[in-house]
Formats: sequence, C-alpha cells, structure tokens
Amino acid sequence: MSYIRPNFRHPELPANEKGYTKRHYEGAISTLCAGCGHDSVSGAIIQSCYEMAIEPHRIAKISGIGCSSKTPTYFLGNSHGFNSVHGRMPSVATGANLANRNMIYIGVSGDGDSASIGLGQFAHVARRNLNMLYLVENNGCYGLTKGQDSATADVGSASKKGEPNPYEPIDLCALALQAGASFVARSFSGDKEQLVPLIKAAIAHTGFAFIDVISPCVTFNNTASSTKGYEFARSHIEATGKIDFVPLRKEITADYAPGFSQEITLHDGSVIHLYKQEELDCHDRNGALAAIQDYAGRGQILTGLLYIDPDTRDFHDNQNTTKKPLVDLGQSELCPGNRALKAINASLR
Amino acid sequence: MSYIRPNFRHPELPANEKGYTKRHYEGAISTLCAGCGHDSVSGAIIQSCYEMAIEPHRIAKISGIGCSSKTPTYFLGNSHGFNSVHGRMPSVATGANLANRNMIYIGVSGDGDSASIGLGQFAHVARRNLNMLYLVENNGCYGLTKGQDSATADVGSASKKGEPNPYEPIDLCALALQAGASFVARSFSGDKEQLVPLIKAAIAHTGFAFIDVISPCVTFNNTASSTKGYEFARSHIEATGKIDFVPLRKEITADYAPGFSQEITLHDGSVIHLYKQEELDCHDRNGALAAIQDYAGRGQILTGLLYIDPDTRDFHDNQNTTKKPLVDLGQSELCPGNRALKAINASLR
Amino acid sequence: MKPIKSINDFVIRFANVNGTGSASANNMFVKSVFRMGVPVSPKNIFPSNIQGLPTWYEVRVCEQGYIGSRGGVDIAVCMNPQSMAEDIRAVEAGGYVVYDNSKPMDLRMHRDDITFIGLPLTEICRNEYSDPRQRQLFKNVIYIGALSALLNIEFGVLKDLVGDQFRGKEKLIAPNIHALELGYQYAREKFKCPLGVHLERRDLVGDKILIEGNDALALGAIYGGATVVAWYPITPSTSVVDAFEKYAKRLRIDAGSGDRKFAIAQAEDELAAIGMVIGAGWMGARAFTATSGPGLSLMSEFLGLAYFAEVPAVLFDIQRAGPSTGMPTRTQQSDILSAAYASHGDTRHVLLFPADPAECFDMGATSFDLAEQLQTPIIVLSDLDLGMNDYMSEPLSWNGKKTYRRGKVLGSDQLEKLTERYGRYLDVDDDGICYRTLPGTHPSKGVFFTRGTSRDEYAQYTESGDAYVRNMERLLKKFETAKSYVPAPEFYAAAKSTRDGMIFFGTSTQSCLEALDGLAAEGIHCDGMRLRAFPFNLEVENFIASHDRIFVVEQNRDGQMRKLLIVECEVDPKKLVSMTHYDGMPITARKIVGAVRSAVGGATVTPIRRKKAGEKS
Amino acid sequence: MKPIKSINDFVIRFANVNGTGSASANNMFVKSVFRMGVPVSPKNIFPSNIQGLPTWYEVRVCEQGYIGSRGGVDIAVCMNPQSMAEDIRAVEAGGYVVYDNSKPMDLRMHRDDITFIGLPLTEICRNEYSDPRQRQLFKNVIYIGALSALLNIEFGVLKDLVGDQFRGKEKLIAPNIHALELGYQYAREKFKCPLGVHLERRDLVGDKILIEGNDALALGAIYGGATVVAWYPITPSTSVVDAFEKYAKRLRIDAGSGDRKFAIAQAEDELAAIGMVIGAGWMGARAFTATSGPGLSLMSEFLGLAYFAEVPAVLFDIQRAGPSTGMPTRTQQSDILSAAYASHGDTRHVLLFPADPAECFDMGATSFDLAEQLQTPIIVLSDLDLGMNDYMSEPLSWNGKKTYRRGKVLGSDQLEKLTERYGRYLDVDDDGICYRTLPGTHPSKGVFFTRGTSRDEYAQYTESGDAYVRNMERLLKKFETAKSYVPAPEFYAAAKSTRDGMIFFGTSTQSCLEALDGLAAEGIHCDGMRLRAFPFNLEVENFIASHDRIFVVEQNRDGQMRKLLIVECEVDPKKLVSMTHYDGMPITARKIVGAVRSAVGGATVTPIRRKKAGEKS
Ligand SMILES: Cc1ncc(C[n+]2csc(CCOP(=O)(O)OP(=O)(O)O)c2C)c(N)n1
Ligand SMILES: Cc1ncc(C[n+]2csc(CCOP(=O)(O)OP(=O)(O)O)c2C)c(N)n1
Ligand code: SF4
Ligand code: SF4
Ligand SMILES: [Mg+2]
Ligand SMILES: [Mg+2]
Repeated sequence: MSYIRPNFRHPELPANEKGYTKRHYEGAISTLCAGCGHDSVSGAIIQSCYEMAIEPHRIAKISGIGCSSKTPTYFLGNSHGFNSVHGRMPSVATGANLANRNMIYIGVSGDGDSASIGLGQFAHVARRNLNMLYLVENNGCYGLTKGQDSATADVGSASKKGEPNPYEPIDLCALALQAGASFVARSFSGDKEQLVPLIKAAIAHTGFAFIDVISPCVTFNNTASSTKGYEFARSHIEATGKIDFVPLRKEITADYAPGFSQEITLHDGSVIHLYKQEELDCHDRNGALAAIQDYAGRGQILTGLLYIDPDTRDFHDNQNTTKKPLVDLGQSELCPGNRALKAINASLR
Repeated sequence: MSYIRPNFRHPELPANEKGYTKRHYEGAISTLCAGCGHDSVSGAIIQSCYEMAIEPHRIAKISGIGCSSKTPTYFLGNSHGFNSVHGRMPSVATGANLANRNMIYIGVSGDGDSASIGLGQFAHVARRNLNMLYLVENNGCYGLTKGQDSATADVGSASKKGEPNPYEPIDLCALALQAGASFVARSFSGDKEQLVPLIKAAIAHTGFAFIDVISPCVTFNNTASSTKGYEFARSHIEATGKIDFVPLRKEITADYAPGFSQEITLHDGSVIHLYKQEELDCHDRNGALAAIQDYAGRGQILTGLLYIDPDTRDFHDNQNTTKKPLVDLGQSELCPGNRALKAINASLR
Repeated sequence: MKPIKSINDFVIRFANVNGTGSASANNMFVKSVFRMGVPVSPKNIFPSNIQGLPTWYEVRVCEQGYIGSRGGVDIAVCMNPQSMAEDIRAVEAGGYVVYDNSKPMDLRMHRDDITFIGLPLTEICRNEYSDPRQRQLFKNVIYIGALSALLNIEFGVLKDLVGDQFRGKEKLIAPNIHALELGYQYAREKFKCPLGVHLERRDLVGDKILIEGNDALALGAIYGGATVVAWYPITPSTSVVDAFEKYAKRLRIDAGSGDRKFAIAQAEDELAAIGMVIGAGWMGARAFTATSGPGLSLMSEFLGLAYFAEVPAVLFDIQRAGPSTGMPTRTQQSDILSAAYASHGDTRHVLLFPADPAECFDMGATSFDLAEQLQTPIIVLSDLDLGMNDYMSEPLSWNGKKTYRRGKVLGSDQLEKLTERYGRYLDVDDDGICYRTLPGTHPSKGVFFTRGTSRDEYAQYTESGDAYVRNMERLLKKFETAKSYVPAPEFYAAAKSTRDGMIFFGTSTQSCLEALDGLAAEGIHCDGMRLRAFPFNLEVENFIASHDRIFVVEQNRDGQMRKLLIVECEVDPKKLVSMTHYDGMPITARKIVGAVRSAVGGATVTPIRRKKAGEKS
Repeated sequence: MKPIKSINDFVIRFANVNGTGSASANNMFVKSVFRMGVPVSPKNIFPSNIQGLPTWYEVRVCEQGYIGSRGGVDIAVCMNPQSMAEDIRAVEAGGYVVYDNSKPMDLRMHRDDITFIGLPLTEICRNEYSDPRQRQLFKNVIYIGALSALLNIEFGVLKDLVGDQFRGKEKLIAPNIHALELGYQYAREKFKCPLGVHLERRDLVGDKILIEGNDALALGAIYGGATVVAWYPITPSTSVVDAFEKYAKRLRIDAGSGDRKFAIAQAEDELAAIGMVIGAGWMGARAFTATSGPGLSLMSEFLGLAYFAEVPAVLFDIQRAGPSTGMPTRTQQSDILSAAYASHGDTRHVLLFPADPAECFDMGATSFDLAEQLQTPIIVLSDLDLGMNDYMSEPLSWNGKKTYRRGKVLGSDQLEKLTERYGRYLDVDDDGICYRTLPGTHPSKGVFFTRGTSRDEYAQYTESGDAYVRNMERLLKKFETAKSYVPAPEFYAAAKSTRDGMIFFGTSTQSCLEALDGLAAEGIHCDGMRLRAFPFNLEVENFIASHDRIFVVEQNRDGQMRKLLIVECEVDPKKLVSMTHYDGMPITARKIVGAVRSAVGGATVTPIRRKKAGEKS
C-alpha cells in the first residue's frame, strides 16, 4: 500500500507533522441532541488523533447501534468506518484486526450496547487482549430508544418513567479488569484535560485498551427527582405522554486536578461525584479492582488510568500470525499448489 | 393445586419425612462417560433433595446444552425438566420463575454453556438476583463437542490437541460476585462432604445462589497440566472449612467441633454453621473477590461458601409481583372486563 | 391560479424539527377534527434520532371515511427551515403554505401557483415569552390557534382539548389557551377566514376512537390474560410494552396488597426475552415479547425450540423497513417469510395479521388462546404504520361471556383419575395436539421432560428415525388442525361479478379498500380478500381457485406473501400478480389503482415498482 | 435356507459400543476393500454422546460403483450386546452374523434363516493380554483379522495398512499384526473360508481417494486463500475447522519465521463467529465460519447485515437433523429455506450444494471468489453424511493457472487515478455490483462508511425512500447477475427421450443416480438434473420447462428445495412432485425407485413418506 502524503493544506489551520490539519480528523455534522456528552467524546477523539498525527486512513472506526454508536460518523471522516449491529462491535473489530494488524482500531460503544446485549462479546474481546481502543460512552440509559435504564444505571436512579432502578450497576471497568484487559481507564465526557491524554495513551498501547467515559444523556437523564432543570417541559411531557420536546442544552464540562474530587451536576440536577486518582499503582490488577470498589463505597466514581500492563501478548502474538498483515498475503503465499495436493491425495488411498 | 401425598412406599428404603425414598429423587440411567464428574454432582443433588425432603414435583430442573446440561435427565426423575438451548438456560429459568414463584428452581449448566455463549445471560440473571440454584459443572472444556478449551480453561493447560491455552480463565464465582449474586460458592464434584451441604444451603437461600463445581472431564480434560483434572484438582484444593446444613426442626451440631464457627441464618429460618479460617468473611463481597484472587495467585482454588447475603430482595420483590404465583391467577383476576374498557374507549375520543 | 376549494377533504402536512414539542400540538389538531365528527388519519414521519432532524406529520381529512394515506399535500405548515424548500415543492398546485414570516422568506422558494400564509410566530413568541423553552413550545400552540381560524376549527373544541390534556396540571391550561388565542386572533385579522379548504362539523365518526395499534395490542394482551412480559427495547415495538405497563398499573394491581398481577422483565437482549417467554409458557403462564425485525432474527433459534418442544409463546413483531437496521423509523411488511419459516430445519409458525387497532386488541387477546391451544409460538405481524400512528377505529370491545381457552392441559384431578401411562406426545385425539401438564401439578403423575432433541411419544430421548418421523408428521397434522383455529379471511365482494381478485392484509387494507372503490368507479371490478392468518385455510384456497387473476398487494420488495401463498396453497404463480410497495411510507390507494389499471390495460409489469430487475411475474 | 452368495456386492454392518476404539479397526476394513480395487462406501451412525452408547458402521461394497446407501444388511458384526437382538433382526434372510461366542448367545435371538459365525473374542483376548485396555482395543483388530479370512481380504493389504497407520509408532505394528493373525487363524481353522459373500481383487477405483467432505472443504478453503477462520464448535461442522488447522499447520507456515499465514479464532458463540468473518471480509481478508443449523439461526441477524452492507463472507453449514437440537448426529438437507432467506426484511442469499468431496474442495475454494465478486455472503450447504463419512471421490485437483478472483476492489493506484467522486454504491457497470475499497488503501481517496442502515450511492446515511428503493432494486439486479457467476447444474440425460425429470442435489445425488439406472432398467426413463447453486440460472428453468413431470428428491420434511424452485422460477407446483426422506439416515436408491415407480403407476402420493398430513402435492 502506498502511503502518499496529501498535498493539500489549509492556510489558516495549523498542520501536524504528518501535514494534516484538525479538519482532516473531523466528520459529518452530528445529529445528536445539542449538548449530548457523546459529541464531546467525538471532539476528544478528533483532538487525540490530530495531536498524535495519525494518518486518518490508517484508522478503522467500528461501532454497534445506539446514539453513541452513531458517533463514528461524526469524527474521522477520512477513516473507514463500520456501524455494525447492536452489541456486536467487538466481534467485527476482532475479525478486522485479525485480517489487518497494521490498522489502528477505535471501537465506540454504549452502555446498552456493551453491558446488555453485548456483554459476552465485550468480556471475550478483553480476554483475547485484542489490540484496539474500546471506548464506551456511558450514560446509564438507552438513549436512542428513548431512555430505558441500562445495566450500568445506578441503583435508585430514576429512569424517564420515574421509577427507581433496583439493580446493582455493572461496572464495565471492573469487568474489563477481570476479563484480562491490559489497559483500563475511566473518565468524563466533559473533561478533555483528562480524556484526551487517556485516549492517546490507549491508542499507543498494544493490547486491549478500555475507556469507560461517563457521558450524560441530556434528554433522558431527565428524571422526576430533578431539582432544577425544566419542570415546565417535564410536566408538559407527562401531560402529553409524548417525549417530543428536547430543550437545547450546553455540554457539561469538568476541569479538576488529580487528587481532587469534583461534584458534577447533570442536566436533570442529579449529582455525580468524580474523583481523579493521582498515585494509584496502575500495574496492580487486583489493586485497581479494590480501588474502584473502595471509591464506589464512598459514593465516588474513580477516574483516570486504573490499570496498564505495557507489555502483554495480544491476540496476534498468541496466534503467531505473520507480521505481514494477512490481507497483504498474495495467492503465491497462500495457495500451496498442486504438488502438495498430489501428496495429500496419495495419503488418502 | 392439591398436593396429594404419594401412598407408595419402598419397604427396604428409608423414607424422608415427606414419605419419599431416595429412589424417588433418582433419574434415568446416565449416558455420560464412566467416571464423569458430572454424575457425582447428580448424586449430590439427589441426596440434597432427599435429605431436605422436598416434594419432587415442587422442583423444576432447567439446563442448556452439553454433557453437564444432559444431567437433569439423570436426577430427579419425578420433577419436570427443560433441556433448552445452548447458553440460554438463565432466560428460560427467569421466565419460569416469574410465572410460578412457588417452585424450586435448579439450573444446571456447563462452563461452555455459561462462560462462553451464555456469559451475558449468566451475568444478568445474577444481577436480577433470581431465586434459584445455578450450578455450573465446570470442566474447563467443551465435553460434548470433544474437548475444545472453554473460557474457564487455565492458562497453559493443554487441550486435547495438546496446545497450551494462552488466555486468562474466566472465574465464574468472581463474575457472579460482581454481577450481584447473593450466594456464591465453589466446590469439587468428588467432595460430597462439602458439596451436599452447599447445595442444600443454596436451595434454602432466597435469591440467586451460584455454585461453581469443578467437575473433571475424564475423557478430554484429564491432561496432567490441567488444573481441572482430577489429580491436580484434588491436591490443589484447599477447603476453607466444612459446611453443615441444619434444618430448624432438629439441629445437629454435636458431631462438629465448636470454635472457628460462624452462624448464618437463612431466609427460611434454617441455619448453616461454617467451620472456617477467620479471614474469610462470608458477608463481604469485595473480600470474597480479593480472597479468590489471593488463592488464585498462589495457584490454589478456594472452595466453600465464598459469599452470602441472606437478606436480599429477589426479582419478584423488586417487581412487586403478587405472592400468589402468576400461573395461579384465573381469568376473573386477570381480565379487567367491559366496564374498564368502556372507560378507556371514552378517554380515546 | 385557482386555490383548491374543498370541505372536509384534504391533506395537511406539518413540517417540524424533531424534539421541538410539535407532536403534542399537531396531535391536538387531529383530535379537534375528530371531535368535529370528521374522519381523520394522521401519519407521523419521524427520523431515527432524538432531536434536531426534520420530522413530518401528515394528516388526511376525509369525509368519505378513507383513512389510508392519500398522497399529495394541500396545505403545508412549514416550521422547519431545513426542509422548507422541499416541503413547499411538495404542495399540489392551488394549495396553501403556512410559514413563519418573522424573517423574510427566501424568494427562490416562492411559487405563484400556491397561496402563502405568513405568521410571525418567532416574533410573537419573542414578545410574549422570556423563557426560550416556552418560546419554543408555544410557537406550536400558536400556529394551531391560527389554523383554527384558517380552517374553521371550532375554538371551543380546542379549549376542551387543552382542558383534557392538562387535567391535573391546571396551571398549564390558561397559558395554552392564551397561545391558541394569539394565533387565532392574528389569523382572523390578517386573512380572510376560513380558506377555500376548510372543515365543517359532521356526525361521521360515531363511537369510534383514535388509538395507536401498539396500545390496542397491549390492552388486548391484558384482557387476554398475559402475565409475563419479557422484551428488549426496539423501535417501533417499544410502545407495546410501555402501554402494557401503563395500563397494567391501572388494571392489574391487587386491590388489597397493591401487588402487581403481572411481571415485566426488560431483558438483556432479544434472545433472553424470547427465552423468558418460553420459560413462562412452559410453566403455564401467558407470556409475550414485542420486537421488530432484528429481534425476530435473533429469536429464531429459540422459536425453533418452541415449535419442536411445543411450548406456547406469543411474539408481537412490529415490522419496520429492513433488511438489517434498514430504515428503523419507516414502515414495511417484510418479515413474513422470516416469521413463517423462522429457525433452521423443518419449521412452520402460525402468523396473525391485524389490520386496525380493534383487531390488534382482538388478536392481542386471542393470540394467547391460540398459543395454548396449539402449543406453539404465535407471531402477530403488525407494523410501524399501524403500531405508532393514531388510527380511527371501532371502539375496543370484550365479550364478557368469552372465557380463556387454555388448550389441552391436564390438571391434578384429571391426572389423579388417569389410569394408563401418560404420554406427553401421544396424539390421543388424532388432531396432532397432545396433552401437556404443568410443573408442580401432581406429586406423582404427569411428569415429563421437555427438550429440543428428538423424543418418543412418552417424551423419552431417542435417536430412532421412526420415532423422529412420527413426531414430525404429527407436527404437520397439528399445523393442519391450526387452519380451523386461526381467524378466517374477510371478503369484500365486487358490485359486479368478476374473475379478478385482490388479496391484501394488515396496513395495506385501508388503501386497498379505497382502491377497490376507485377501480369500481372506473368499471374495473375486483373481489377483495383480506388475509388474517397463516396457515391459510380452505376459504383462502377457494377464493384463489374461483378467480383467474389475483393482485397480491403487499409492502415489501420480494412479494413475500405471494410466495407464501404459492407454496402453501400450491397455486400456479401465473395467477398471482405481485403488487409491491416498499419505500417505507404507507401504501396509497392512488398507487394501487394505477398499478391495477395498467395491469388490466395489458401491461404485466406493475408500475408501483420502478424496475422489475431480478423478478418475474 | 440359502445363504446369500455374492462377490464384491454386499452390505456389512459393524455394531459397536461408542468409545471402545472400534472406529479405527472398522476403518481399516474399509481401506482394505478400497486397496483391493473394489468400490466401497462406509456410513458412520453414531449417538450424540461420548461413551457407552450403541454405534454402527455400515459399509457398502459395490463392484458397480454405487456408493449411496443401499439399505439392508448382509453381514452383521455384532460387538454390542445392548443392540445385538435388534442388529440380528436387521439381517436379510440368507445373511451372516459374526458375534462373540465367549459367552453362549441368548437363544431367543437365534434365526435359522441366517448363518451364525461365533468368534471367542473375549476369551482369546483374556488369554493373550493382561492389560484390560489392550483386551478392549485388540478385540476389534482380531475380528478384522477373522473377516479377512471369511471375506477373502488379502492379508498383505491389511499388513500394509497397519504399517501405514502406525508409521512413527513402529513398536505398535507387530502386536497389531499379531492380533490380525489371531483372528485370521481362528476363522481359517473353524470355518469354510471364504463365505459365499466375499471380496475379489479388482481394478475399479483408479486414482480415487477416500476422504471426508469436511476435510475436502477445509483443504478447499486453504487453496482458496482463506486466512481468517472464526467458529464455534458444533457437530457435524467441527471437523471442518479441525481439518483446516491440521492442514494449515503443514501448508501455511512461513518457512523463515515459522509464523502462521492464517488465524483461527474460537469464538464465544456463533454470533461472534460470523461477526468476525464479516469484520475480516470488510478489511479485505478471505474469511469463513463453519456451523450447523442452530448456529445458522443465531447468525441470521448478521447475515442480513452482510447482505445489505454488501460485505463478503463465507459460511459452511454442515446440516444435521433439525428443528432445534433435533438429532445432532443424524443427517438432513433441511436448512435450505432458512439459508436462502436468512434474516428479517427482504433478503436472499447465494447457496452452493456440493455433492462429493471433490466438489467440496472446489466449492470450498470458489466460494471465496464468489463472496468477493458478489460482495455478499455465500452459504455452502453440506451435511453430516457428506461431511463426516469417508467418500470415494475423484482426487482433489487444483488448476495451477487459476488465479483468485477478488472482484471489484479499487487499489491505491486506481484510486489515485480516480477523477470523479467515488461512490461505494454507484452501479457503474450496470450489473448491480459496485466498487469497494479496503480500509488503509489510500490516504485521501476512496474512504466510505459501511452501515446496516439505508444510504445513498455515496454511502451517506439517508432516510429517503427513493434512495432506499434504488438500492434495494440494485441488490435484486446483483442477484440476477449472480446467476451467471454460480456453478451451473449438471445434467444426466435418460437413454430414451422422456417428459419426466428428476431434480436432486448434494448427498441425494449418489442414490438418485443409482435410482435413475434402476428405473431405466424397469423401462421408466427420467432425465436428471443436479442443482449446484442458488440462485437458479436459465438452464434450471429450461430443464423444468422442457419436462411435464419432475420429481424433486430431497432429505427434509417440507420439500424445501421444491418450494424454492416454485417461487424463484415461478413454476406451477403441479409440475413438481415432492419426494422427501428425512429420518436422519442417508436416502437410498431403493426408496427413490419405489417412490417413482408408484408415482408413475398413477399414485400421486409419494410412499417415501408415511403420511401426507398437512401437505398437498
Ligand atoms: C438487535 C437490536 N435490538 C434492539 C435495537 C434497538 N436499539 C437501538 S439503540 C439501543 C440501545 C442503545 O443504548 P446505548 O448502547 O447505551 O447507546 P446510547 O443511545 O445510550 O448512546 C437499542 C436497544 C437494535 N437496534 N437492534
Ligand atoms: C447454538 C449451539 N452452538 C453449539 C452447539 C454445540 N455444543 C453442544 S454442547 C457444547 C459445549 C458444551 O460445553 P459445556 O457447556 O462446558 O458442557 P460439557 O459438555 O463440558 O459438560 C457445544 C458447543 C449447540 N448445541 N448449540
Ligand atoms: S438521546 Fe441522549 S444520548 Fe442520544 S443523542 Fe440525545 S442526549 Fe445524546
Ligand atoms: S466427555 Fe467429559 S464431560 Fe462429557 S460425559 Fe464424558 S467425561 Fe463427562
Ligand atoms: Mg447509553
Ligand atoms: Mg464443560
């Protein structure tokens, strides 16, 4: 494959050392709700790839189905992408990666996509330590189907129906750690400060890199327990029984230093507490698990890089596949030819 | 439903206080390999139900597909059973339980059935804390399809092809703990001493009771390098203590040495006494997780009751379903009738 | 140019932006027409996103009572700058455009063969309201107010509607009525009201109701005694379960304890959902799941189990445009073959095809009778058009004398009396349907083991080819028996006797009936038959036998129902002329008439379809 | 009674216990017949368990070269007390029973119309061997030795076989030969050898080979350039992947590095397996999965995605007896409809029907050409009979000049030269097949987004009904084009010109060809056509058109291929007479002849089937 350097330049925009401006990493205009956390994540991905000066065509974007899974259309418009089926992104990514180990794989999913229908594939792709960035845009609900609780919804949090959710949330970071992921982190959609470096580290990592990004749904994380927010609209919705009114909101941002915790108020007024870890030993799998549960016990969500094993064997290493991508092998390298076949025939008489 | 006491008696065999002899709890002759660990587990189930004097017809047996999933044919021949499809036993059990909360549910599965194709259903049925005994006969391989590695196969253990397995095993107990199971234990098919009391405790428990039973596959899984192999398992199991199930009616504690004991009162009022080392506290979910990883770190398998929360809300509690089983509701209780319908029509004009 | 003049016969199309609160306002318009006694049918055309994309609400007002899509637009209410150009282009010559003239309109959009009616909505709102959200919401209410003047909607009717809508939230009533008046006044002053196209009170809707098919289906399930619901969210089926929950919380709560006489499990996926339904059916509960195409595909392994193990189950498939994710917010009738033959091996499933909400209610209930009588899955094939749009329908009615048919289930007393050995799969009555028992019924009799593997008449596992064949033959016999259990087709005889027929089902019905009238007016007479179920019974075969040429109208690409008729009734394909429509919009009488006209005119190709590539007939 | 006399024409049936090491001994018998130049065909009839249940190995020896199942047993080798009574009953009058007479036989089993040959196997072993495992294993070898005397198998041939079998384990050779001799000597002394039924050397197998279809399929995939394999274990497809791995480790290792030029992923389930295949196909690799019925059902959602998004994929479905888990170790051809129309919405898939190992090899390779040329899933429908039994087959051959057909893929140079805008779904060549690009090809050109939702010619997401219909019509056109790409049917003209025809495919072929000969001998002439692929091309339609009555022979209950022919070729059902067989055992010529005979005799029912309940034709 000939990697020709693009010769176009935007005069005004600064180009990275590969000659690409930020615009080369952007995608189509988002059709998500104004202020949706997912759009912030798309921005962070764009910035990360720009700063890392990755040639866009060397990236493959893959997703399932959901608002979150739609986002690959809204970033990296010069990279091939595959919007597959609900909950099955991991298997598509696995096949693609087996076929061409030279590409950089960015998988985007949602909490419904990964913690419900896709839970099995999520755990097994982590276990195989597939070399990819697996990013979940976690809003605790099914956005695209209008706000049902997902398996990551917090106990007691009220869904759009106003009913408290009685079930323990599934912690995807803990699950990834258990399944054998070699890079596990958590962040918040509005915290570019933290998110961008994590994404860059995850892309640089060889092996399965998982980032659980808390990404509020401005439309359906709108609960009856809301203090401020928009009662007027809400009672309108309750009265008409139609969720047809989505006021424009601004994205929620967070900016806080390591070692501190920050209280974040969501659009519905509900509050989450983030704690940005500073000196957690990132090389201790069990320690990371304990830490997560620790902070959860204190009602805090631990963010940052939770675990990394910089030198693991990825799926290809375990398979002993050729360094040359399988897609690049020609017929001469693949077809054993007639001589071998004659020998096989002989052995079958 | 009229529960008529059976009037037949086997003169020679002792009957339990419900008038059933052990034979009433047996099933068809097993077609598994001679010496298969699964048959021992069937025996343990038979003995448990006999000793607990459960009326056989009050039990429902459910399984997926596999040698392990075949076993419900070989025990409790007087109980209804459902051999469903591969990896989907949890959903069938869930529907059955929702329909009739008065039955006792025993689900039997395999490691392929639960850790591969069924991983998602396994995690979610645990999360719902469905009131059932979920027993995995874990042999680290796919017995019925002739010995491929399963997701619980140990790293480095050689499959029937003699190739070392490069992947971290999935620990179903750890997964169950994370998903929110309220009773989690591990045992060994050859150790009735430990297994029978665990099964009885699990049946007595209200909520999701999971037992991971290491059950060697004598045919495909007995390579010396496999930790699920008979010898290896034997020598490597460190029991955390004996368990003795004691129904309220006649409490027997005499034949067990006092001290190092912890008493847990189950929902049905029955009591189990644990003789165990101090450091494992069966009420600490995170502690149990840590302990598992601890022993695993030392190349050992921790057995016994790992965690129990005697006092949880099961799926029905969270759903506020009637105490009377839904299957027992008649048309008069279910059909709102014409008056209500007229009102609804009126509201639609 | 000559403005269209018509009373109680027009199509008005509201163009809005998704998520701006227009739906409830537009719905108020529809209800007001309905309450003025004039037949009305709205179609909601929405995008597969939550906010910001174009959405349309197309309302047909039709004194003759045709409620299928008409096609064409007489009045466009253009509230979405994004789609305005396109929306204006769509208006018929002589039609009207209502738009927001707070900012001057782009002149390139102007047409002089239509009438433009400008309302300064943004401006009015800016003056009236401070809160931007209120500006947004009331904008919609204001144009409804204006329309009441322009189209002669009785203002009192609107006021009552607001009252009903905000009952319990009284403080919202006044501001809404005020907003209506703002629009009403403005239109009154600025324009000659009413327009040539307008409404007049009639008494043509009788005791009919306005309801979405999914709501009716859910109510049917409640009346039919469904107690266990397992599902996974997917458009357009989600509202079935939402409605079930809403109504069950009213109608199925134990007075004393407040406990629920139902259970709803939001499953982790569709495989789990159908698994739960089968588990519940095995235990003896009436259970259902609701899904759409992708879910049906995921359920196919389990459907084969239920067919072979003979476990009752009910599946509501609210069809949408496939294949794959396709157009998730568009309608189609394209899951027919995949539902009829779902799962590997030799399988066949019972299908029901409701055509309107009243029938959704009936079939929603009777599907549980059929599932238990036939001990097999029943798949009810509705679609997005019927499921998510308000249909004018006969009121829902329940025959108080009707009792649930639980099929062949042996209770503990019957088992007690049983002398010979019980065989779960013994064809005692020679109708292919055997007697089942429910777990927990009797301590020593009637126990059996349910499995997806082959077994003998006594439910014992066997690999005997003979036993296997006996069982498979019996399943065929059961399917024969099913023909006498499922609802019969409905017939619409032509005024003149004819050798031409038309077969249709589900949401193609309204447009086909309108088309039959239209064709008759042109002297083209066809007898009509509406399919209501699969397997097809003798009446279906007779109808086909007694006509020379039959048009099969359906909303999919491949003529799936036609294929099913050909192979299941052993019909010569030449007899059945395929007429398909599948662009995701509801089929219209206009298209059907055109297609039949040219077919009768000799052309064998059907102009509904652009090309016939890759298909004969 | 008259003992059967026949040379090189008989059926011998070995009855053993699963897991006692009989398979390799019985296989030695088959190979010895083969090496004596006599056509032979074994069928392994095994239970769905691992150890302890009855298993049979039925071997047909046939000088005329018919290798389909014959039916009936001339010689029964009864090594399983459990099934002995049944096994003896199955023997034809005049036949022979070889059994272990160490213990006296139960007299109730005795028949005086057959010859009993007792071998004291247990006794011999007890005296010869101490280790019980050896006693068990050599018992099998000893009866083979006895048979070599009884049936006149050249002892030298057996010795060579042992030599080949244990090459590398030389120390096992002597004891095995000794065991053979023990049996040989005993039979020689005690009985008049050879029996009336026996073997004679011939030269009738030429350069043929003995191989299982699954091995040939796997080799085909290797030669066809498959690099990514994703699967989930399921009988009877498992051995496809086992064989792929075995051979790839020999033929696909990089000489220098020892690295693998292939990757095999044992997926967590079938959904993941097909997902991986689609991901790899999207990236540009040739990838396949192997499964059976239940897996096919689970893959149906993903198959719809691949159809609609147009991603190459290859699926080997080794069919077994359904529905559901059915009879997992029995054969059937019953996934035809579920494969052809897999997934919701309007879908259609390309199918291939291999009939023998040589064709498994060819189709195993060409399926990848077709997948890439047509940019759609290719489903190869084999079955347990072909997949897991040794078939006498033409040697596998590879045309050295053949180059992989990668279909329409734009490389970086072509993209570089591209001047106009690239449109992934532009039908440039008007054949319905568009040009795709692979990720990573070019830094600035040819990028597009793959999705299961509707999109326009430039792969942009759209909800436009017109764009959607254009795309769906093009997919139909592509399917038309496919007719000229897939392998054409094969014809077998009758000796006399006739208006009767017979259509068959896959593993029904051998028995149908034998039946055609048999019928011709009776003066009933039928032209034969063997289907090799779906969609059906013009030749298929012409064959049907040029005959008045056509028997469609298939191994399923519902006549699935017949249904497919009727709707896809628009054939009058009356023309196609269904002949089905589906008890899980391979179909025999005897049954087909009987069915045709009585059909021709006027009866329209087909006696192959017990009843016709629920089916016309
Ligand atoms: C097989 C299948 N089932 C259900 C759906 C409907 N569906 C679309 S998106 C979605 C859930 C999305 O939730 P999540 O993954 O959290 O994404 P979000 O919208 O919250 O970002 C569902 C259930 C589908 N498309 N396919
Ligand atoms: C959908 C589906 N895929 C694959 C199979 C084939 N299969 C039968 S059992 C089994 C695995 C059994 O492994 P496990 O659950 O560990 O049970 P074991 O035999 O080891 O006790 C598989 C893959 C199947 N029956 N259904
Ligand atoms: S519904 Fe929620 S998740 Fe979806 S786009 Fe809107 S805000 Fe984002
Ligand atoms: S194969 Fe293994 S698991 Fe299966 S029955 Fe035999 S010993 Fe048990
Ligand atoms: Mg979400
Ligand atoms: Mg196992």
